[in-house]
Amino acid sequence: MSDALNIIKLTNEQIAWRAAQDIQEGAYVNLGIGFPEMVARFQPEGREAIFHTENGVLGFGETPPEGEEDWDLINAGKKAITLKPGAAFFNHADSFAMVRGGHLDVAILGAYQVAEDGDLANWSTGKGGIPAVGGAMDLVHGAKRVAVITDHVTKKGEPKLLKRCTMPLTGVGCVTRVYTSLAVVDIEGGHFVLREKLAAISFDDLQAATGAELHIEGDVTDLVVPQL
Amino acid sequence: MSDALNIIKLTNEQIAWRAAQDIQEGAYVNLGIGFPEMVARFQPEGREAIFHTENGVLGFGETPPEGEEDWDLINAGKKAITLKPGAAFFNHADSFAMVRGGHLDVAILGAYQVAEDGDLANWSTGKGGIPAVGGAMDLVHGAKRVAVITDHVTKKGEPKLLKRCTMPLTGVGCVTRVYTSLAVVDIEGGHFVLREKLAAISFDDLQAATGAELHIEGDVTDLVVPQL
Amino acid sequence: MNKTIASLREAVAPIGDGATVMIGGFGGSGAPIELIHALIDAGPKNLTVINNNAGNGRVGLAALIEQGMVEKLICSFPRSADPKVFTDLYLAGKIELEIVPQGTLAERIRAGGAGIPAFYTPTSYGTELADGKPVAEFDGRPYVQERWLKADFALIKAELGDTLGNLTYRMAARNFNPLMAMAAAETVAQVSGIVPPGGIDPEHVITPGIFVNGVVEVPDPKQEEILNREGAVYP
Amino acid sequence: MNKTIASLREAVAPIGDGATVMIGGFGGSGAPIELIHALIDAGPKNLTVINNNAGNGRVGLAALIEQGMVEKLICSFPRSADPKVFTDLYLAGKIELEIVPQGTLAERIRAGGAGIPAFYTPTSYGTELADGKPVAEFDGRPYVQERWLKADFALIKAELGDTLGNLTYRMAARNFNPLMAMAAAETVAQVSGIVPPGGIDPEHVITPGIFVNGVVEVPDPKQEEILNREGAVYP
Repeated sequence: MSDALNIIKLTNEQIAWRAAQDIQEGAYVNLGIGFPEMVARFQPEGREAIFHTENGVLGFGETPPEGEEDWDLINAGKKAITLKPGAAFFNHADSFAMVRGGHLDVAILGAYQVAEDGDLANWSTGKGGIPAVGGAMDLVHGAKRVAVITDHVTKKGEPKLLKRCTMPLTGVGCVTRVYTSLAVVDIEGGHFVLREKLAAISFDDLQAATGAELHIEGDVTDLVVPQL
Repeated sequence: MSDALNIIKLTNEQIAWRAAQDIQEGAYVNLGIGFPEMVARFQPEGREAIFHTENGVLGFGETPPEGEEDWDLINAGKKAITLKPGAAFFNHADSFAMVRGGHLDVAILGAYQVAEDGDLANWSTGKGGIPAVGGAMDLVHGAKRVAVITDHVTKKGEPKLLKRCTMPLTGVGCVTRVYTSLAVVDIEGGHFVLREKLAAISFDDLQAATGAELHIEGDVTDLVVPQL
Repeated sequence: MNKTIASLREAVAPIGDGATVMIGGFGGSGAPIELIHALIDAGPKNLTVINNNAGNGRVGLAALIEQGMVEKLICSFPRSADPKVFTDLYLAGKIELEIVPQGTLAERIRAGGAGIPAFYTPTSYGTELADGKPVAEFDGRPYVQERWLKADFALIKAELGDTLGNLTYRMAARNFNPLMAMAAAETVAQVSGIVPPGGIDPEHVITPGIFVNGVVEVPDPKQEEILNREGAVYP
Repeated sequence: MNKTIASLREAVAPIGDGATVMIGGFGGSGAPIELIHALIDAGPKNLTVINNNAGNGRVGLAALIEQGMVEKLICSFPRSADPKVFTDLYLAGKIELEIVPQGTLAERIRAGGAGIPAFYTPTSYGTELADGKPVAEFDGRPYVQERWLKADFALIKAELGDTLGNLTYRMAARNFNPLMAMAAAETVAQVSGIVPPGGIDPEHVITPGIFVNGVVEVPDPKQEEILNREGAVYP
């Protein structure tokens, strides 16, 4: 099953592309460090979004060419960034006032696990090692819409969409949409509601790769993404 | 008694002068609106103090000449001010962070009543009319040292230094020194401690004009101020 | 993305009866007189207004109050050189008043903008303004619990704005304006000039555009203090 | 009044054993590398350090930790490209760690500077980081109570400073620095240049001098990121 999935699954770029399509004109967006940062690359032409980074920049742009980095101008992942016209700098308290105060339209985060009640686990596997939370716990309770991008299953093929998270929680009841390598799933009323799935996978196979019941309300459309 | 006091009492200018002598080099100072604003005029030569006003200015200077006011540059009493080199503007939350966070060295306020336990009443006579508190309640719990300047008695000759305030409180146990028209009185351990008095008034007469016991600890020196 | 609003009339049009409106300024400095006058022209009723003061003379906030449009005022200091409009209505029992210490008012507004539903402050402890509020002790000292303040709308005055809503202010006219911008569902700023993105140095932005929904240009704004010295009355 | 401190050595001299020290910066941006290295030279022990991270490589905060001077670290994210120094000590049980969500860390520091002993935040509700903390409901939603953070000293990095302690910052190097300046009993800023009063436009001051006790000039400060790429080790 896992091998079969690996053939049809979307790449991370394709998952990021799909998530980017839902970002509205004029939206203020925070992208979690790592994989979610990729979403910015797929912002649709002609739709302007303004990107926020926790460490005090609004309106940043692309990665600078190597050798042209200014290490006072970085994002939350500590990667060098550039500014777009109309950017602003501010301190960390003001930055999280934006987050916690509900001023961001969307936060897109990675996940270890997402539960059908909207709980998210993405900061600690709970297995020892060094705990490190960063801004994730603030983001999940701040943005107007919290979405997750993730492979649908773990590297071992186990479901990441579950009835309940087993790893330490990042936030309770906070996620409303999950973009996976196989599907787009909303969380509504304590349930996973399937919105889009790859044409190449049957509902039953998708359900088998999911740790909680997938509800259907209205149409399920094909999840279609370009080659990237 | 009241008439006799009126002959010897310090003027408001002289009370303000005396209070100004205790402001240390480099002190950050907030002066309450009205009478306390006068203290700034008597800052000793060569001793630099930096004045804070609640509405978001640090480092302001004298009143501008009439006709040269800029009404975007005012103090908490809504009077026009000027800037000294090294001034800064900030918003109201940052301004009261300075106040509440204990960053001011001294706040000098007016008073209706001061009690021997350090309670202050200076915002409402409690007799109806329009209540208006402004920043007084913040200042009394913020500055490292809260001093009061006041006539020693009311216009009717009644004591303003009392065992307990009878008017609505501004703050509890907050005042540590009172500069009056007759004396300088510290508040320590729930008592008024007399530090300085006019030579022209006897201890007994001063006590009679005071609504709570005046303690003596160590020397009582003459309260000497220049003609102003 | 362009947050420019073409007219003052359009800027205040969404404000309906019963709305809670934060109005920037400390006395006349930073008071968005032109937006307030446009609001008077629009005429919504039963407003709750949050401002540090209660107006002065017969323009701006005082005029808004005089028109009977304000049901409740939340402020720290409803006295001024000429507070007659407010005073008369208040003494006649025709306007509700909530007095908040100035620093607590500022912090409650910031808390509203920052997603902090409640906080503790030493301010007002032991006074009648703390009546009915929870008290707690931290490190042996008593503190009063205060709640956030939010609003449906904020009308503020800034100096420069860009089309993305980034703002600067002019001297002490900054005061409550940046805080109110954060705490309202919809914030409109009147600015002396609108510049394109990049027209304000990112280091000098005081209110980042994320807090601002619209900017309307008022190239030569009136100062309440000067209007009152001229004896102006609005409308 | 002149807050200039002549040398880095003098700037850190008051920091004794057991002190709580806030150190500005987010990763390498805004990290006061030269002040940290001066602190290493001074050598106080059993420090509690508050920073967003846990250092990177073998310079700056990582070097301070490597010298065994840090007993406890309060931070949000002790991972980095090369967190080996911290990781080894932590796994050996030789350094205490308090993990605080980043926004809560920033707000706790601001609260310390603003005289707010406690506040409520939605952040961490229902997670293990809220264990043992009071929870309260406001408007039907649960929040966690968090306490202020203060320090004996703050070591921060700014761009320009005047002799009264007014500061500006450079781009995203601002981050925690202005907050820490507020929350420490004694704040020292290393600045790229010291100017006389009036050398910074009052509109552009980010940290007003009231929050700053001393400024020390480091004309060409090192960047942690660049030092690490060069494989630098301190001392």
